[in-house]
Amino acid sequence: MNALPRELLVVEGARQIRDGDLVIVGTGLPLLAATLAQRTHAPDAKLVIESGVIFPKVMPTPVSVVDPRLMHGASRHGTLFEALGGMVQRGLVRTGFLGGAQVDEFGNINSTWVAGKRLPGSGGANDIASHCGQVVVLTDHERRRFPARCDYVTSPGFLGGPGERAKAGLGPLKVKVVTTLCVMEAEDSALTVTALMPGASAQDVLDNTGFIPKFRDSLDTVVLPDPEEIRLLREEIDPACVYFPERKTR
Amino acid sequence: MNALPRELLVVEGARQIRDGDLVIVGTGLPLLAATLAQRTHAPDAKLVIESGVIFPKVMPTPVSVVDPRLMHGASRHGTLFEALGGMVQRGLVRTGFLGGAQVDEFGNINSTWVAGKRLPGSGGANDIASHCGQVVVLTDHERRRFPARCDYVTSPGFLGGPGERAKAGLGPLKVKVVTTLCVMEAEDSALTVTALMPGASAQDVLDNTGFIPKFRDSLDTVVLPDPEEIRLLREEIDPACVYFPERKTR
Amino acid sequence: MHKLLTAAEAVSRFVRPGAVLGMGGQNINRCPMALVHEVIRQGPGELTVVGCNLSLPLDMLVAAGLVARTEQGTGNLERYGTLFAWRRAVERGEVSVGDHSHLAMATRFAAGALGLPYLPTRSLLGTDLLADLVRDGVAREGADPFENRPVVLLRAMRPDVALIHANRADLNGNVVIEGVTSHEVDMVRAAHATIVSAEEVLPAGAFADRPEQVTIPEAYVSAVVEQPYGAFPTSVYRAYDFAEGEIKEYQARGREGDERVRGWLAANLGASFEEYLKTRDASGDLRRELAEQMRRLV
Amino acid sequence: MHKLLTAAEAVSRFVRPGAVLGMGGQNINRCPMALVHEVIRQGPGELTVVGCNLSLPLDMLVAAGLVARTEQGTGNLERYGTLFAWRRAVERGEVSVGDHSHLAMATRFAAGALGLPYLPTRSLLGTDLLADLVRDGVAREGADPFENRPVVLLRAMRPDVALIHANRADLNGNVVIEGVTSHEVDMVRAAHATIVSAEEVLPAGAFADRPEQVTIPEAYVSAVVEQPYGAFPTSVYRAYDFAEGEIKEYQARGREGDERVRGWLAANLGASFEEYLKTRDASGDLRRELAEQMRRLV
Repeated sequence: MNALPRELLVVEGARQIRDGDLVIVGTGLPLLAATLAQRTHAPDAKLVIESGVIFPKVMPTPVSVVDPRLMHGASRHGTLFEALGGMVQRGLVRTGFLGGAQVDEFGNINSTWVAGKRLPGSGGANDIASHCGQVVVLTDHERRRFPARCDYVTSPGFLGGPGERAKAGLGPLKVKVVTTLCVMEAEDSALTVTALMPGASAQDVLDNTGFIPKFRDSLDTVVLPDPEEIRLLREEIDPACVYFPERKTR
Repeated sequence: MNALPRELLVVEGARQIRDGDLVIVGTGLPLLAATLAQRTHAPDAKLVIESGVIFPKVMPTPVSVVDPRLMHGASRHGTLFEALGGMVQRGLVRTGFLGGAQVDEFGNINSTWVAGKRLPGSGGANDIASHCGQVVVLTDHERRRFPARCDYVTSPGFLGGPGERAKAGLGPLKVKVVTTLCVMEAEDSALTVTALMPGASAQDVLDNTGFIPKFRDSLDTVVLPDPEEIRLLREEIDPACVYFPERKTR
Repeated sequence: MHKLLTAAEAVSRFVRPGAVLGMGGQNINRCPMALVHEVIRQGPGELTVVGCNLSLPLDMLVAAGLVARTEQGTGNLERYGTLFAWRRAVERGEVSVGDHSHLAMATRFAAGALGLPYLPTRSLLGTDLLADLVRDGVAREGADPFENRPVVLLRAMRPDVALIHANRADLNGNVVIEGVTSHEVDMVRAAHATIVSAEEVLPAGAFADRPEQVTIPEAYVSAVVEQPYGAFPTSVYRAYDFAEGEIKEYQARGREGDERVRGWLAANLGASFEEYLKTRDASGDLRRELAEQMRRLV
Repeated sequence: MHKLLTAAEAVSRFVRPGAVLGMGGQNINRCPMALVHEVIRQGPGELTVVGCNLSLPLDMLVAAGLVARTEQGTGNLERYGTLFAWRRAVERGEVSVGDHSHLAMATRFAAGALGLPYLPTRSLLGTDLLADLVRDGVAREGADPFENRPVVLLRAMRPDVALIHANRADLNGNVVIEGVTSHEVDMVRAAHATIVSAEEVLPAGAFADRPEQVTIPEAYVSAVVEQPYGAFPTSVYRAYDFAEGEIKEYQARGREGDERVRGWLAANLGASFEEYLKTRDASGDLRRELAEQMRRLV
């Protein structure tokens, strides 16, 4: 049972969650990752959803942060101010998953404007990047997604470089970007490639990145999913292939 | 059916409420006044209670702002922050009733310290005096209650004199003090006697006041309650004489 | 005081040209579609639309040519794509945009709800979002006076009129919402006026035996409109799921261009929301199916 | 994660000498008496007790010699008089006091609940309350940066541990409170730890079919203690009325002096709250009567 590239993203995303963590996710692959973590190594990880859903028991497969499938069996249905103010800004949520059209060398994220093209905007992303201890990005690895500097900084990574985040008044952060080619990490620094996806090379990464990333001396290879992870993902977490249209057509 | 002096206080207090007003009250005579107003000329007046009770249908006879008799039939049971922040500071509540150990010449109120003696403290009083358009005080008329200046200003009237309230950043206010001897009013000014209680003289007021109040040129006499007001008060609003022990022993 | 009006009466009384319109709902949930349709029918222009996640209602209002500015956290339909009419109008410079984080918008509504001129947040620091909001006069950089750490001060947001859709309301305007309430409670408390449409309007005092469960008390509500399925094609928790096919169809028109959206509005809105529902779902089968779907989810 | 502990376990784990103790309840309603009795039994001293209206719990803790400071809106029992032990200790200078308005205290808790270093208010302006809070380093005078009008900036209050009593909790710590909640929700959200005692503890997930009705989600709760009549002699809305005779008797001891209060505590507290309830109401008739009285009021 071979994992699809994007399935591997989800599984590697799930591995960023520790048991007992509070995690804020939207929908899409991050939600699949968080749900997978809960069903495997992190049964006590809890989800917070920006719309005000605290600790839901997710039913397959939500397409929105207000999808009834994401409100099911929650600890509380509250408000956005409670979730993003009372939990995220309050410092209770360790890990946040973010998307974005661009992620730059210093882990800043753009979801507002790219080259005069209007994007949806921040939503809770800026809040998550401002207050969580760890931000995880799951993304296809395409050159246009990894410019040296974002056209517009919606969500703060390390801004202009080391020290700038603290200077702006923001707390410490770890950034982990999991792509279809590699894993990149940063902590008050530029993104550094720390692992490659199975079958991907450092040259693949260089060819598809808009800046020249550092590579850690000893590169790991991302561990392939075990069959149970794939089964959970395909049969229980996204059985209708809502986020895996490529699975449908195989 | 002669009204007791303190019954007259309640009836005159009720007259300060216009139909449709939002009114914030605690317990005691002000609550009786507000309930009486609702049962007579102001059926659409609504009560807000600082503990978080919005628009209750009061049952006889609450002794506390969290008494179940004061939570009955409400529009909402919420929080103190909602009542004092979301309604009073928000500017939705026109009239507030306050008590206090001292009321001074400029309508400031002390409920914190008198001559080294510790009192209960502000509670919502400072908030009410800061944000309502009208403050009504119902009180026995005793010299010690009316000093020239409060020992401690808990709740702002006009502070040191005309203009000081606006200078401090507070909005305009009308103060009306209804006592067992008279009615005193102020609006960015010192308290001025505008009416006398039936049977009371200007000299009575002067003898029992710690400052020399101005008197309006044409003094009114407070109108006696009609029998229905007294009946409502005695039979329906405080039938057990909770706030009128003097009625029990007559 | 009974506050029951028709949507036409309520919108005509409270939504003026040039108004700041606080938009309830989020994404595919509980958008006040019946009220928004009525705004489009009556056509007050030059609106500023504010909310957290703005979705279908904003896109329709933009396509109808009624919007001058938006202040929001996001404009999109997540899985179902961006708001195409809004995006085009913004890219052409016809609609100006004030971009916030969701917490920043919620903070601005909370300031308005509490009668405060501003509230601080620790979001936005260091970003282009902050620079733009400072330029717009909506944000200031400041420092916590106790520890001297940077904070952002956000100006209160007080909509002229807020539109929301709820599960239930009583005639006095007490409102019960099920599921999450996003930014709506503080937005309503901050607004100068609020119109609530509800699946069901009950007698005055219907919730007085459980006042804790009242989401928004009558003190903040100006008008109540009864409209079953009033959020269709978006969902109402415990009442009905969202109608994916309807949303996809609207988005298909959105992709094709503003003219196609306007054509869709002209062909579907009709004279009332009931007429619209009949146009889209003559038999009522779709609505019954959405209600059934929701029952399986709660 | 199940959080059920005995009161003795919970207090010993979370209430340390010198702690800032956030006190739930208000006046004659829902005071966490069982938990406060346990604090008195274990005796961690030099406490700072904070809340809005502090009543019986504070007075007992002061009489027991455990309190160094209070920060509050009021200390009294309204109709039943002031807090006599507290008043005497304050007048003797043994307990220091930070006086706030109720909105000011609620604002400080809200700042803590939102992870903010401070929040503004427009209360307190011009008064001696403000002067004293500025002197204590808790308040600063400032100006709204947009309109340059005066505001007061209040430092966040984050109790080390909050104590509240609730109608119901589940084993995970989800809490349902009926009636008003005063300052309690934000106080709990601001606190580093919270102990909840409840009339009834239900299986984990007991409220998961109605998450809107959960007053405080488990994320903020450290320990759950089951204690029927755990607020006695204060009331719990829809469960039982307050016991006027008990409150009057305590206040009579209070008037007589600290020694008399300590005598009352020694004679009544016993080894557990159950023992106390048996001492005060051996037959259970009083409790049944209070429950019956409440049924007539709701």
